[in-house]
Amino acid sequence: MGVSEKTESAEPAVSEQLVRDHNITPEEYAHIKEILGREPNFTELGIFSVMWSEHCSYKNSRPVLKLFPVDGPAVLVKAGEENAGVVDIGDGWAVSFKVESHNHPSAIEPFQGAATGVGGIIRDIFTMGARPVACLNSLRFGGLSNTRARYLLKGVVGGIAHYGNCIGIPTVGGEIYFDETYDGNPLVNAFCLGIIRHKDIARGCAKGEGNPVFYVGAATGRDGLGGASFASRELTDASHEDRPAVQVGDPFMEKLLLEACLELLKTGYVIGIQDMGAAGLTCSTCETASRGGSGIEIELSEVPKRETGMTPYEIMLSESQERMLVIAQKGKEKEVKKIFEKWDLHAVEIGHVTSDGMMRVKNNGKVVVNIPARKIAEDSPVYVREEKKPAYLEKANRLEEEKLAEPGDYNETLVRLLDDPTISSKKWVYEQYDHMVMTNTVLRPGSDAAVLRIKSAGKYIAISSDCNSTYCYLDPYTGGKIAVAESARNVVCSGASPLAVTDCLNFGNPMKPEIFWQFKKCVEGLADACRSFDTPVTGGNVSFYNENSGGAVDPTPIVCMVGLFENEKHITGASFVDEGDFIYLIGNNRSEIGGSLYIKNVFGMKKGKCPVLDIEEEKAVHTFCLEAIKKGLIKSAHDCSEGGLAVTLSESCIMSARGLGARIDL
Amino acid sequence: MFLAKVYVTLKKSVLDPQGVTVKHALDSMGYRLVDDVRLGKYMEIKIVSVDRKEAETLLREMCEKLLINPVIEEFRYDLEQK
Amino acid sequence: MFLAKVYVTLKKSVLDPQGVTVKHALDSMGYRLVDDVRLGKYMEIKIVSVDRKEAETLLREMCEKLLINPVIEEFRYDLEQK
Amino acid sequence: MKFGVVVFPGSNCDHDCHYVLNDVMKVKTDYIWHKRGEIKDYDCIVLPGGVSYGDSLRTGAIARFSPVMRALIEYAGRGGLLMGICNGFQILLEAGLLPGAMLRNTSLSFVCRDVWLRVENTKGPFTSSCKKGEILKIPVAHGEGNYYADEKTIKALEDNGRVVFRYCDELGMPSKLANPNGSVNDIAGICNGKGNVMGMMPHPERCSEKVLGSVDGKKLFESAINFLAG
Repeated sequence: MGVSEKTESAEPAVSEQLVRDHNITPEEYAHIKEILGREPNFTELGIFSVMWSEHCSYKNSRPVLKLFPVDGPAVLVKAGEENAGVVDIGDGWAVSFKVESHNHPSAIEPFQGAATGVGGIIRDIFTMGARPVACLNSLRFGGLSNTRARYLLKGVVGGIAHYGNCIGIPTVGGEIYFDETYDGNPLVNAFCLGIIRHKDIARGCAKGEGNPVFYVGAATGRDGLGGASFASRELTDASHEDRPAVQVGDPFMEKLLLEACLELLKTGYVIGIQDMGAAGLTCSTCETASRGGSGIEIELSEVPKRETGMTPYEIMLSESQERMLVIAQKGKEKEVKKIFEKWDLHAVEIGHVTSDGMMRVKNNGKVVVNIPARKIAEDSPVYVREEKKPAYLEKANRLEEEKLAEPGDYNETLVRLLDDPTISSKKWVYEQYDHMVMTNTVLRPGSDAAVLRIKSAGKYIAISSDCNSTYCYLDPYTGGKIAVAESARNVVCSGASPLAVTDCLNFGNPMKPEIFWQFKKCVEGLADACRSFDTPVTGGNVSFYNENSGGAVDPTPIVCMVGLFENEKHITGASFVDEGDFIYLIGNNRSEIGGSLYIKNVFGMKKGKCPVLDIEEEKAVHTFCLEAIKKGLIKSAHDCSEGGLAVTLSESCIMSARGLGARIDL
Repeated sequence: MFLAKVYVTLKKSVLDPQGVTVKHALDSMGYRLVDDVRLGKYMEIKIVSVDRKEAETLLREMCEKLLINPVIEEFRYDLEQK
Repeated sequence: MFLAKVYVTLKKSVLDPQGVTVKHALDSMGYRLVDDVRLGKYMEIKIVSVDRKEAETLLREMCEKLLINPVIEEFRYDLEQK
Repeated sequence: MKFGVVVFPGSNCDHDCHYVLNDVMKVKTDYIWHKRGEIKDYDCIVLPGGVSYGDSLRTGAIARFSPVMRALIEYAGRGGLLMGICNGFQILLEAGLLPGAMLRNTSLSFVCRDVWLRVENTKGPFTSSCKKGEILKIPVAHGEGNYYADEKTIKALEDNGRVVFRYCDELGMPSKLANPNGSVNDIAGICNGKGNVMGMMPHPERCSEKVLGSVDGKKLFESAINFLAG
């Protein structure tokens, strides 16, 4: 059945220019015509453009992402299968977690950009049927001497606090780095973790012909139109004019949506559920149909709208927040509506599941979109990009250490390092986040890893988030390995054993061979380390085109690791406890200052060889540390990272309740 | 001395979640005749100047530079000589 | 249809921390001629009615019952027929 | 003995309060949905913290028009014990069950950290098991906890011993730094004339178990239980 040529509002004809404006290459356009067997109309072109953007299809990164280890005895839902991965933690309980980026919207409007980033990742978790219990965030900003960076920092922290505090999910940890490389292009990566019983895991699939398809949550408006394809374009000075309607988050609405969806899932009437993230209604309809191996038909006139005169193109691509697609059992429509009415939410039947495998969209009865669901969701083009070792590396790795004068006054140098915003205390930030709601926070922000109890399961977990982008700039492969090793070290220092990982890969423009080389090398490093530590990757996010007028940001693969405690008694803090305790350094302290914050602060250089990482030695350190903790020999443990040994010791002193000191014999 | 009254509202295309919640509240209290509610900011700024033109230029500059977020807000003002 | 514009300000006796902070910020940006800043809420409410008196009574009632907290706030309004 | 925890759209600490009462203090506790019109056979009711109605307009402004509030005002009139925590305190103020109002924190930002409170009055049901002048370490988490009332109201509160908690430093002394929001007279919690209705900004339910680092909050719940047991 073809598509009616005439639609009421005269939609623009699909011209070559229009195809280019939608970032679709001539080859991709030919592939579209082959799939449809005809020319696409304007709305279908918009749908292909957003579904085949890098943000949704990972067309440039998918071949490289295959390097990640994704299997493991504890993995219940693998990376790529659903909205978020799920990992077993024993006794029929599991955790679902993921980290995602919202960099480009935050560069335009920091408060709402960060807030909607938090809202989006929370939806990905409760769409799996899990009760969200913790959020973390990894942030990167330009140098604080630059007023724009200060404005972005204030807005992003404000947005995260607003959303998390209002929805009542504790923000229990994270990290913030400041470096000139991020001027104009901040990184805002939001992590969320939820708790679920194995039997309650929900799937995002549309199955069973005739089953009703419900649209639940906020009404649709012209928010962030084309947000997904927008994220796949660089942020240059021009983009300040190219401001699509900004997405605004409504945490109060999401709290109602969260409670209503979890209540609905308990009834067993739900066949499939998916949140409307980037690409909104488009992505949720074709992905659920594709996963279910079925078709889906929706009627746009039924979709609740906030603005008048919206065209099919706008409705299908709108990125209004706090909306979900729910596929329910036929005959249970009344029960579904009753639950959402209790929470004062829209729950409108907008269509039903079909068996012809098509994603069919009607507007007042007239078919406006007719696309094979599986083909658009899974047959996106895949590219193997050209890679080239960057020229900067050779010069950057050369550092004549002998030419660097020793510090005149070591104390002054240490104070200077402790004053670096990347190292100094982030209390003024996390005290704006409610990090105690849900009364599960055992180790509060500021320690190596956040430690939470899970009342219902009687278990304890640790979560850490790490990445040193300077190491990744100097040596992407080793930098990638170190990101995983450091995240694991933080989990181990808290007394938990590493379980699984999610990552957010923030890089520049993949079309530039040097950037793609950085990306591939980083992923190879991450993958090798994950294999060594037996921590599979359960999902995550790739964010390309993080560039500004100065070029690409340093490679920033954020690694969030989740660990599990055997016993509550193993929980270990990072601050010194009692006078007279002995201090041990576990592992080799090689004299390496390449890429260190020391030479950046004192000599203003981002140079030198990236520190060596011997994986076997690293694993030995972890095993030793965990065993010592389990034997009750360890009172506190803190990992050596930015700033080195001196800073690590200072932090353990500063954080101690009674202002303890330390005496060290080098 | 001039008294500037600045009225800041969200741009039409930007969702106003608080306005929506207040409208629902008024509905549930029985005020059915309310068609729409939009919440914004109101500022009163005293400017020490005798020249209206100077006060106005200053006001516009302060709004564009600090008081307004041009991405999601728009503003209008009254300027009264006191 | 009437458009009500409501201007809500804190009572004089109540310290306005926001206003003080904004004034300092403007000072630090070099706007020395700013003598005082007070921040409040601005609300636009569309009321479906043809009779000004009815619209006005409704507006006053909504303000006194929900929109304003008489302990700390005072308000004035304009009512325009659209 | 039966306790109730009221749930508004946007309440976040309802589960936390229910857990402490039901699972830690082992007292039978129900959730009370905000649309319920009448309240019978409850010995003590808690209005939990959270962000009811997304704090639209003013914190607690809209919640006060929920059907349950009419029943609560009548319940309080009969002398029923009613404790408002954080957003719950703001709702009691908006409903006129307690005098005064909340302004934004003078720092203009949300604050979540431990604070010290001095117990000023131990006659009421919620502090009867505490000692006068005792210092408790309890966390706060709010953006609008800067308590305000006109001089006449403040005088009435102070003269009639209706200030229940005051922010102080570790040693119990008043200090500007220790006051997290700029509240007049460092007021952190007040009660009504009869003492059966109390509102406080800090969260006792967040420090009623050793694993969370402090059990000072438990004393308030113990007081209420001992008071009711008579």
